[in-house]
Amino acid sequence: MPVKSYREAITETLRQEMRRDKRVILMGEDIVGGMGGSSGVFEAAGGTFGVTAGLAAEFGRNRVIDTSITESAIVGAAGGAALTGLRPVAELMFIDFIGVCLDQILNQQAKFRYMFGGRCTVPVTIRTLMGAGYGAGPQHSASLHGMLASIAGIKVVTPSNAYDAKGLLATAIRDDDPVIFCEHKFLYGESCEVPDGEYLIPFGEANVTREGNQVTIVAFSRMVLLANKVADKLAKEGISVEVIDPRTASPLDKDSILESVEKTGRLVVIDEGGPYCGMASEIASLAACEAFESLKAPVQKITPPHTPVPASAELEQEWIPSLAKIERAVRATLSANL
Amino acid sequence: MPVKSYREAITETLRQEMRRDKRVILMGEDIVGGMGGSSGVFEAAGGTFGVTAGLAAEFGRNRVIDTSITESAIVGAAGGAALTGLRPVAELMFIDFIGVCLDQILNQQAKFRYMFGGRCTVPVTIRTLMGAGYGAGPQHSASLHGMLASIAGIKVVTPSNAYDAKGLLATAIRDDDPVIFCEHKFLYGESCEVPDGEYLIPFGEANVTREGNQVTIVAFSRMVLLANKVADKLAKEGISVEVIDPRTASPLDKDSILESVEKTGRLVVIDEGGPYCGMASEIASLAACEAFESLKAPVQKITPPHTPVPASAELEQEWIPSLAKIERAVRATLSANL
Amino acid sequence: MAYDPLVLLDAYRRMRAIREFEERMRREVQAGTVPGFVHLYCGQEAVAVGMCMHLRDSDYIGSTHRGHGHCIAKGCDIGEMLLEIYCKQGGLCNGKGGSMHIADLRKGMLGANAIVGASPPIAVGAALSQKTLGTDGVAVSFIGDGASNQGTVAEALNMAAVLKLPMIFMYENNGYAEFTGAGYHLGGGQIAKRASGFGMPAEAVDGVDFFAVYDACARAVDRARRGEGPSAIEAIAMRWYGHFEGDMQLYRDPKEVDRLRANSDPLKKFEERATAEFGLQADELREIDEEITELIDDKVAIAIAAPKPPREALYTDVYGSY
Amino acid sequence: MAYDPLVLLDAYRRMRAIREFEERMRREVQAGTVPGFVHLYCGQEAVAVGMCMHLRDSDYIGSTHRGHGHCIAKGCDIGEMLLEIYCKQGGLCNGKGGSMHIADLRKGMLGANAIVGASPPIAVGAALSQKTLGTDGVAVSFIGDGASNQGTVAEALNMAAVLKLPMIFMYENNGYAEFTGAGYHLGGGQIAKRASGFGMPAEAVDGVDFFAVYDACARAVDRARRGEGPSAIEAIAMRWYGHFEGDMQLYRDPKEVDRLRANSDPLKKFEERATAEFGLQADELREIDEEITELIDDKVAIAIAAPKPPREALYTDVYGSY
Ligand SMILES: Cc1ncc(C[n+]2csc(CCOP(=O)(O)OP(=O)(O)O)c2C)c(N)n1
Ligand SMILES: Cc1ncc(C[n+]2csc(CCOP(=O)(O)OP(=O)(O)O)c2C)c(N)n1
Ligand SMILES: [Mg+2]
Ligand SMILES: [Mg+2]
Repeated sequence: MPVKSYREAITETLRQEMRRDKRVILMGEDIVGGMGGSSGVFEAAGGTFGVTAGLAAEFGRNRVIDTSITESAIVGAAGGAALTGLRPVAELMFIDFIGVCLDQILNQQAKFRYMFGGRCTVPVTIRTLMGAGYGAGPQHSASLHGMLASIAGIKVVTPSNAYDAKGLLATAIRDDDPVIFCEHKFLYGESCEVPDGEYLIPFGEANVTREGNQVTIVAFSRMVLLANKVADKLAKEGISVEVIDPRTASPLDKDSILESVEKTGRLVVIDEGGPYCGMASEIASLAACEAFESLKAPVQKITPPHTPVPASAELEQEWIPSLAKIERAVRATLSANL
Repeated sequence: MPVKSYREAITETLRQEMRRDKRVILMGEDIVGGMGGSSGVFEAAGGTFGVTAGLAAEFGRNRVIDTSITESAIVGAAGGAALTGLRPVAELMFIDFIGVCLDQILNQQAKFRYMFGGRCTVPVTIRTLMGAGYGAGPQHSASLHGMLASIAGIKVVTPSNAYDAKGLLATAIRDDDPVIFCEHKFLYGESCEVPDGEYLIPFGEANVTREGNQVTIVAFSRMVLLANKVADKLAKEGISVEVIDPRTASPLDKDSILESVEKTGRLVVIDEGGPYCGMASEIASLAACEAFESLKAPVQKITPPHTPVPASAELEQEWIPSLAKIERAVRATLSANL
Repeated sequence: MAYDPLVLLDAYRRMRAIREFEERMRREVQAGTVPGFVHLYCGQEAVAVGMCMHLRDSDYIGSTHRGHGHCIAKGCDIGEMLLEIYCKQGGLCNGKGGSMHIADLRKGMLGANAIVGASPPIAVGAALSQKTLGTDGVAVSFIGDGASNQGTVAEALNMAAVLKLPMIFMYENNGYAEFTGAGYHLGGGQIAKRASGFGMPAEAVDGVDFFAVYDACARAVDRARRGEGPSAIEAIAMRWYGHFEGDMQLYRDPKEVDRLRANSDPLKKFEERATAEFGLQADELREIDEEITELIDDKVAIAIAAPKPPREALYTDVYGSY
Repeated sequence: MAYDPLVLLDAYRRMRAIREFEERMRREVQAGTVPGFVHLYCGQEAVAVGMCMHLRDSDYIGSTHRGHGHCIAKGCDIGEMLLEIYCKQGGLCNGKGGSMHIADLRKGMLGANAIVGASPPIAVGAALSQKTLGTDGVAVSFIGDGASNQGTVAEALNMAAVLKLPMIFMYENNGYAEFTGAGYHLGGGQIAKRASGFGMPAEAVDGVDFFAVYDACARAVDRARRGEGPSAIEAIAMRWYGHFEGDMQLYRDPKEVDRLRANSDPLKKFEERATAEFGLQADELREIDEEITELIDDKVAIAIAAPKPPREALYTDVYGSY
C-alpha cells in the first residue's frame, strides 16, 4: 500500500471529495495565495502549511477561495453556505484564532439544527491547526479541542495519523453536522500506509493502537505517538499497556474506553490540551462516573501545566507532555496498591 | 444585619469600590442608557438588569461609560485600560456573547502577564450573566463558566448568594489578574444578610453551606440553592449531606473538596454548565485523580444534557437540573454498594 | 418608476399583515400569553416589504432579533410563525427557537438571530452559495443601526466586496439600539457612508416611504442578480414601540412617539400615494385589512391552544447523527 | 513646516537602527541563530519613526506581529529586545514572549501581537486611560492593510470616535497580507476612506517619505492631545522582504523588490532631503551608522550568549496571585 504523509493524506482527501461532490468548496486565508500580487504566479502559497497546494489548479478559484483576514466572516459564511446548498471546508489557520470567530460556532452552526427544529442540515467542516513545539509562542501553539468539544452540536475530530486523517476528513465533509477537524502541526510530516481509494472512518469509534491488559492509556492527536512509544518500550519489560486513540473528541467512544478500563483497571490520560476542563479531565471523569467499580488506582492525567505556551523553545519542550512523564505515570499507576 | 438582594449587593460593591479607588471605571452597553435619546432622561436604563442603576449619577459618565454594541472593543479596551492605569469593570451583557470577544480574553488578557514576562498587572473585571430559566432561548441562556475556567491566566467567579457576591466582587476589582465575574439571572432577587461595610472574600476558598458526613455535593452558582434544599430535605430523613460551594470555578479550592470526599466517600457534582469538558467533569476528574482511595461509589454528575437550551419553557425546565434529579443522585450514591 | 397594481396590493397585504401581527403580539404580551422576549417591528414595515417584494423563495434573507416583519415579508406562514412564537409543536422551529430564532429555510429565511451582528456573515455565506452554484439568486442581510457597529458587519461587507457576491446589506436605522440613540452610538452618524468605504454603492433612503425603499432595493437586487456585486442601503425608519415589549422607554420623549404615529406611518403614507397616484381603491385595502385580522385571530387562537413540544424533543435534533 | 535638526538627527538614528537591526536579524535567521518566526520591517521605517517622534514614554502604542520597528521607534532598549527575540532571560518579556509578543510598558509599548487585529481595541483602552486619568497623553495603534479588514478594527474605530478618545489609527499599508496583495483583499481599496466613515479625519500619505508621515502625525497627535478626538492615517510603504524571513515570495515580481530598493528607500529619501534642505551633514549620519552597527553587533553577541530562562519560569507569572 502506498505510504503517505499526514499532509498528503489530507490534500488527497480534499481533492477526492471535491471531485466527488461539486458542492464541496474550500475557503480561507492564503489557501491559494498570490491574488493581487505582482508576480502573476497562480498559486503562491497553497496554504500556510501547503495542505491545499494544487487544488486551485484543478478546481479553480471559485471553489478554492482566498479570503481576507476576517475569520468571523470566513467561518460565518461557511455556516451560511452550508445552510444553503454547499458543503464548505473552511480553514482556520491556527486553532488559537478561535477566539475571533467563536460565536459563529458556539451560537450559530452548533445550534442551527436544534433551534431551527431539525429543519436544516449544516454540512460545514472547519479545518484547523493545533499544537505546540514550533517556537511560535503563546498565541500560535494552543490545543483547544477540549474547549470546542464542550459545545453541543458540533463534532471535534483529532486524527493522530495519516490513515485516520484521510478517513475522518472524508467523513467530516460528508457529515451533515458541523465538524471541527483539528490537524496537528507536528504530524504533517508523519507517514504511514494510506490507500489511494476513498474510505470513511466513522466518528465515535476509537482506535486501539496497542493492545494490552495492565494499563489503559487514552491519548489524543500527537500524544498517541508518544503513548505508543511508551507502550512499546514497556512491552519489552513485560508491562502490557493498551493505547486508545478516540480519534474524535466529540462524539467520544465511551464504550471502548470503558471496556478497556474494565479490563485493565488502570487509566492514564494524555492530552496536549490544558489540565482544566479539557479532554483529559473529561476522560478521567468518565472513568470516575462509569467505570468506578473497575478502577484499581487513581486516574493519572498527563497534560501541560495550566499556563500559556512560552516562546522559549526550552520552556516549551518542558511544557509539552514528554515520554518520560508518560512512562512515569504508567509506572506510578501500576505501583499504586490499594 | 441588613438584608439585601444579590443585585443590591453587587450595586453596592460597585459603588464602594468606585468611591474607594478613582481608577475603577465601568463600561458596557446601556449600563446607564439614554445617550442620544429624545427624552433627556439621564439614566434611562442602569443596566439591562438594573445592576448599575444610580452609579452614573454619583460618578459621572466619564466613569460609567455607555458603549456601542462592540463587545470585542469593550472587553479589549478594558484589557488595554487595565494595562495602563485603570481598574475597569466591563459588562458583557450575557455570557453567551463571549463568542464575539473571546480572543481578547483567551489570547490577550489571560496571557499578558505571562507573555510579558511578569512585567505588568491586568486588573480587569468582566461582569457577565449566566443561566437558563427565563425563556430567552438558545442564545441567551448558557452557563459557560467551565469553558472560561479552562483558560489559564484568568479567574472565574460564580457567586451563589448576595453575601458572597459582595465580598467576591470587591476581591475581583482589587485583584491584579483578569477576573470573569459570573452573575446568575435567577439569583438577582435572592436576598440574605449583607453587611454595609466593605469586606473581601478570598478566591479559591470554598464555602461549606451544609455540613454532613455521608455524601458530598459540590455545586456552583444557582445550583447551590438547589443542593441546599435537597440537603435540608434529606436531613429530615437522617441523611447527612455536605454541600460545598467552591465560589470560584478558578482558582478551585481543591483541598476543601478533597477533604470532604475523604470524609464522606461519596460525591455528587451539580452544575448548570454542560456535561462535557465543564466544571462537573473537572470536579469528578479531581476526585478520580486525587481522592480515589476515599471514594466508595461512582461519582454522580448532574448537569443539563449535551444540548443547546430550548426556547420552550417546558423543555427548558426539563433541561435545568432539578431538585428531583439531585435527590435521586444522592440516594443513588448512597445505595451504591461496592 | 411604474408600479404594477398587483404588486402594490401584495405589498400592502404584507405590510398590513406585519402591522396587525405586531399589534396583536403587543396585546398578547400585555395579556401575558406570550413566552420569552418579543421585539416589535411596527413603524419599519416598508423596509422589510420594500426589500422582499423583489425576492423569490430561493433568495435568502438573514434577519435580526426583531425578525417578525422579515418573516412575513419573505412569505413565512403566519400560523407556523405564531406556533413558534408560542413555542409550540409544529412551529417553524418546533418550539425550540421562539421569536428570537425563528427560521424557515423553505422560504429562504435564514433565521432571526439573538446575537447582534451574527447574521451578516451567515447571509454572506448564502450569497456565496448563490454565486458558486451559478444561480441568479441573491442574499440580503437586515442589520440594525446598533448592529452596524459590530465587527462582524465590517467583515461581511469586506467579504462580499472582495468576492463580488450577490448580496445586499439592508441597514435598518430605527434610531435606537436598546436604550441608546444612534446619534450617540454610531461613530460618523451615517451607516451608508461606512458601507461605501468597503467599495460598494450605498445610499440612504426614507424607510417610511415604501416607494423609496422599493426603488432603492430594485437597483440593488438587479445589480446583484446581474453579478455586479454587493450594495448597501440604509433605510431610516424609527421604531414605534420599545426595544422589547415591556420596555418603559425612558430614553424617549413620548411626543416623539406621537409624532411618529401621526407623521411617519408607512402604511398611511403608502395608502395615500397608492390610491392617489396608482389607482388602488381604499375599499380593496379595507378588505385586505379584514382578511388579515381574521387570519391572525384564527392563528393566534390555534397557537395558544396547540400542544407543547413533547419532553423527548429536548434531546432531538442536536445532531443529524452522533 | 520647519524641522529641528536635532529632531531630524534623532529620527535618522531611529530609522537607521531599525534598518540595521532588521538586516542583522535577517542574516541571523539565515544563519539559524534566531528561534521562532521573525517578520521584518525594512522599507517601513519612516512610518514607525514618523509617528513615534511625536510620542513620549507616557504615550502608548499597540503594535503588530511586525513589531521590531515600532519598539525601536518608541525607544525600547535594543539589547533587551534582542534578548527577548532570542528568548533569553532578561529579555523584555523574560523570554516568554519572543519576537511576536515583545512588549515594554515602561516605554508605552503595549506589545507586539500575533493575533491580527487584536491590538487596536487594546490601544483604544490605553487612550481611554489617558482620557479618564486626565493626562494629555495619546495612544496609537499600528495596523496592517490585512489587519484593517478584521472586525475588531472597525469596533475600535467606532469606540474611539464615540468616546472621542485621544487615539490615532496608524495604518501601515505595505501592499500585502502574507501572500495576498491589498489590491485583492481590501474591499474599496482605501483604508483611509473606511476610517473616515466612522467620523474621524483620515488621510493617506506616502509612507516612504518621513516628512510626509511626520507632518500628518503631528496633526493627528496634536488633535488628540487637545482632546479633539481620534484620527486615522494610512501610510503606504511596501515591505522589502517576505512576510516572514524565509518566505519565498512567489507572489511578488522580483523586479518589484528591486524597484523598491532603488526608488523607495525611506532612509535614502530622508537623507537626500535632510541634507539638501535642512542642513544635516552626511558624515554625522555616517557616524550614527557606525555607532549603530557597533551597538547591534555587541547586543546580538550578548543575546546569543545569554542564559536561557530557568525551568521554573514555565510556571511563574501566569497570575499575580492564585
Ligand atoms: C452580541 C450581542 N450584544 C448585545 C446584545 C443585546 N442586544 C439585543 S438587541 C440590542 C440592540 C440592537 O440594536 P439594533 O441593531 O439597532 O436593532 P433594533 O433593536 O433597533 O432593531 C442589543 C444591544 C445581543 N443580543 N447580542
Ligand atoms: C487572527 C489572525 N488571523 C490570521 C493570522 C495569520 N497572519 C499573521 S500575519 C498575517 C498577515 C497580516 O497582514 P498585514 O496586516 O497587512 O500586516 P503585515 O504582515 O503586512 O505587516 C496573517 C494572515 C493571525 N496571526 N491572526
Ligand atoms: Mg436600532
Ligand atoms: Mg500588510
